[in-house]
Amino acid sequence: MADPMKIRASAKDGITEVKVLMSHEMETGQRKDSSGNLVPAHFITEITAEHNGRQVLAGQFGTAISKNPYLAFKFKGGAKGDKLSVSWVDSKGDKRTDEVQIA
Amino acid sequence: MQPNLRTALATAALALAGPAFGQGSTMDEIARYREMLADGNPAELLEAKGEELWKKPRGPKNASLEQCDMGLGPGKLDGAYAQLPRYFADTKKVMDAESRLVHCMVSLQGFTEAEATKRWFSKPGQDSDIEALVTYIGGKSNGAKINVPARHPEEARMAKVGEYIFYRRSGPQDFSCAICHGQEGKRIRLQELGNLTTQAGAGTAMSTWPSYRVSQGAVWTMQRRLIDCMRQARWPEPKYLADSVIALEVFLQKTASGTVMQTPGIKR
Amino acid sequence: MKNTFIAALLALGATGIHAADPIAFQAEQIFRSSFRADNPRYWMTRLDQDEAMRLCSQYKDNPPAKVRALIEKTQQATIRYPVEGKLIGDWKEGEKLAAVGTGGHIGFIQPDPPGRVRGGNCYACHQLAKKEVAYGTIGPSLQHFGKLRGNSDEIVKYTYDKIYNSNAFTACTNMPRFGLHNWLTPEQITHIVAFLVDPESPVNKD
Amino acid sequence: MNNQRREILKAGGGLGLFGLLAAAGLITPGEARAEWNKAAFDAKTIDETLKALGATAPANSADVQLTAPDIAENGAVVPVGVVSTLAGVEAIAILVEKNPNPLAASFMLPVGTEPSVQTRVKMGQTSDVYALVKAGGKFFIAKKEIKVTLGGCGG
Repeated sequence: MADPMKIRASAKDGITEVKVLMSHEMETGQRKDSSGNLVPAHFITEITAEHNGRQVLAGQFGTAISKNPYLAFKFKGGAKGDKLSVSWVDSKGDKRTDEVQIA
Repeated sequence: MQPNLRTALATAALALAGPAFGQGSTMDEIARYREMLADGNPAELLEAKGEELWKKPRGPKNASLEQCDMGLGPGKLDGAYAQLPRYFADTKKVMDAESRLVHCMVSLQGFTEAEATKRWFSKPGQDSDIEALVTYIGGKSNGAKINVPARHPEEARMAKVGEYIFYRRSGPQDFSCAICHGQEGKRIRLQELGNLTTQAGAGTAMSTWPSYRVSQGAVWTMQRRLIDCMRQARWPEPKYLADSVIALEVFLQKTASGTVMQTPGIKR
Repeated sequence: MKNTFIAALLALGATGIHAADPIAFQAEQIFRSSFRADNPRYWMTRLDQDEAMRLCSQYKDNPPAKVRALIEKTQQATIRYPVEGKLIGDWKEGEKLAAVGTGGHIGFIQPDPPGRVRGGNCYACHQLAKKEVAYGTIGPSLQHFGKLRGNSDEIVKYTYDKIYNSNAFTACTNMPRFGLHNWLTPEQITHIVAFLVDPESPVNKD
Repeated sequence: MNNQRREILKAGGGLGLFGLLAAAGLITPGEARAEWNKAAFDAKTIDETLKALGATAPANSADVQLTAPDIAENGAVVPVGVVSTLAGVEAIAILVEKNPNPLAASFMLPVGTEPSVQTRVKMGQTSDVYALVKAGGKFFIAKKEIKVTLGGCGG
């Protein structure tokens, strides 16, 4: 199973800032292993974020996003203690959802 | 590490480096690159995983590592990394963080040494428990001062052995540690090289490991760092936890003593 | 040659480090014993030191004047030239060699993949062509090398010799002895010489 | 709400069914297998990518900013951010011209989400990097060259 994300969400002056680190190899499909065989592509394709159940971001990734992806964004609203969840799906169908309270 | 502190360090390094390199804008942009990476260090993912591994009962004895003595007493982890390597009376050896961790995995959890060290570094798609644990253990010294006075005769001996190895030249490029890390204000390509023979230089280097290396997509421990230096010198690799590597660590930590730990770092 | 060298060293009292220094003796043993027993023999030969390496290590790269002079003299005698005798090659080939930092890596963790090119890695330590901003400063800037020094026979020979065996001029310098170790062939060295002295090379033109 | 929903549907035109449905509140993440914009991510040139994103003739705009260092110390991790002062930003995409597939990421921004995203991309070599923004139904673009440098002891 995929390792947990690290999510930081903080509200200030009516804006919530979200910073996410995801644990993922983000294999491009172009790297060769030590025996010279191509390693198949394996990468996060979709990422979504919800604030109290309302979607605040929907993103799609290609293989060019760096290993252990980082994503930061901001949305209007959000208060300390509100729920903020982030979900991703990868090219093999693996998924991960993590939730934090806005600080 | 706190982003603002990281930025301040990068700026300070730049201020020092600028005139000597006469290439302000390039180094400015490199500093900006590093500043943008500082907030959101993927090593934090590993730090969290390391904490879980530390506390989880594992191995044939189904025990956690919480009673591991990293030098300050069983279970006392805060500031322990900053005071390693040190002499341990129970093993009668000078041990670094990694050799002590492996000792605990063997003695407390019942792993064989071979099992414990089988995956001492990660590869793409193959995580390393040791990397995660060392990142966690290192993080528990964040803010502590490096303190390796090497007063015990065995520690003092290892510091001298480390110094000898630091200056030892061989191989098809005539390398030693000192040729890159024995002078002030130099860089290799665009990477500043610390003068590891001074407190400031050794301090800057030693205080930021374990560190996430963006070029490798992995956290590197100090063992990995030093073993790879030898690979880059085009020598064969010393074995994991070899005394020569621990000796170099004692020499460098002794020189760096007094520097505040800022770990995990993030580097090229 | 070697015998004269050792005799001279004995006269200077510069040899016998291991006997004289117990820490050095122990350190050498600890260092040597830290490698896997199944390492191929040719890997392990990379840990062997010639007299110059041993002396440079002993004196932390700052040998006394007499030892320095001796090292420089013996190293000068090692320099070999290309069969045709031409010391200026193709600067375009030299430009490639100057940028390549790979090659020669051994071991079990990250050895070079088969066919990995071996270069001079000049940019790791030197500024050369203006367009390459990622240059190191361990060695002096060589930008406009030929423009500043010309390309007389003396300069060309000095440049070739310095790359072939840097210790012939400065004992215990940080610069590798590229020719002595066969890291670069004499022909490859002539290409780097061309990169440095040819007026058309970006080292001099830009 | 209806207007807003229509805007989101329009913005989602190049962004795949999953994003579109999720944005419209018809599905929640994890419920449905995502539909990823394969045509856009598989495209090999900037023009093909723009076409696959439905972004015909984007206008160069000073109101779109790409925040990134001029020089990257390593190409495996290059920090790139996009911010815009345009009103009604619906979508943002990041493209790296000289990568095998230029499209690195695309984001759909529901109403209330600020036009500001940061991520990190891989770059095989020095290249122009593009920030594409969709606002008020129109496309705007900005570019910046990022130099990728070789480092350290050489491999």
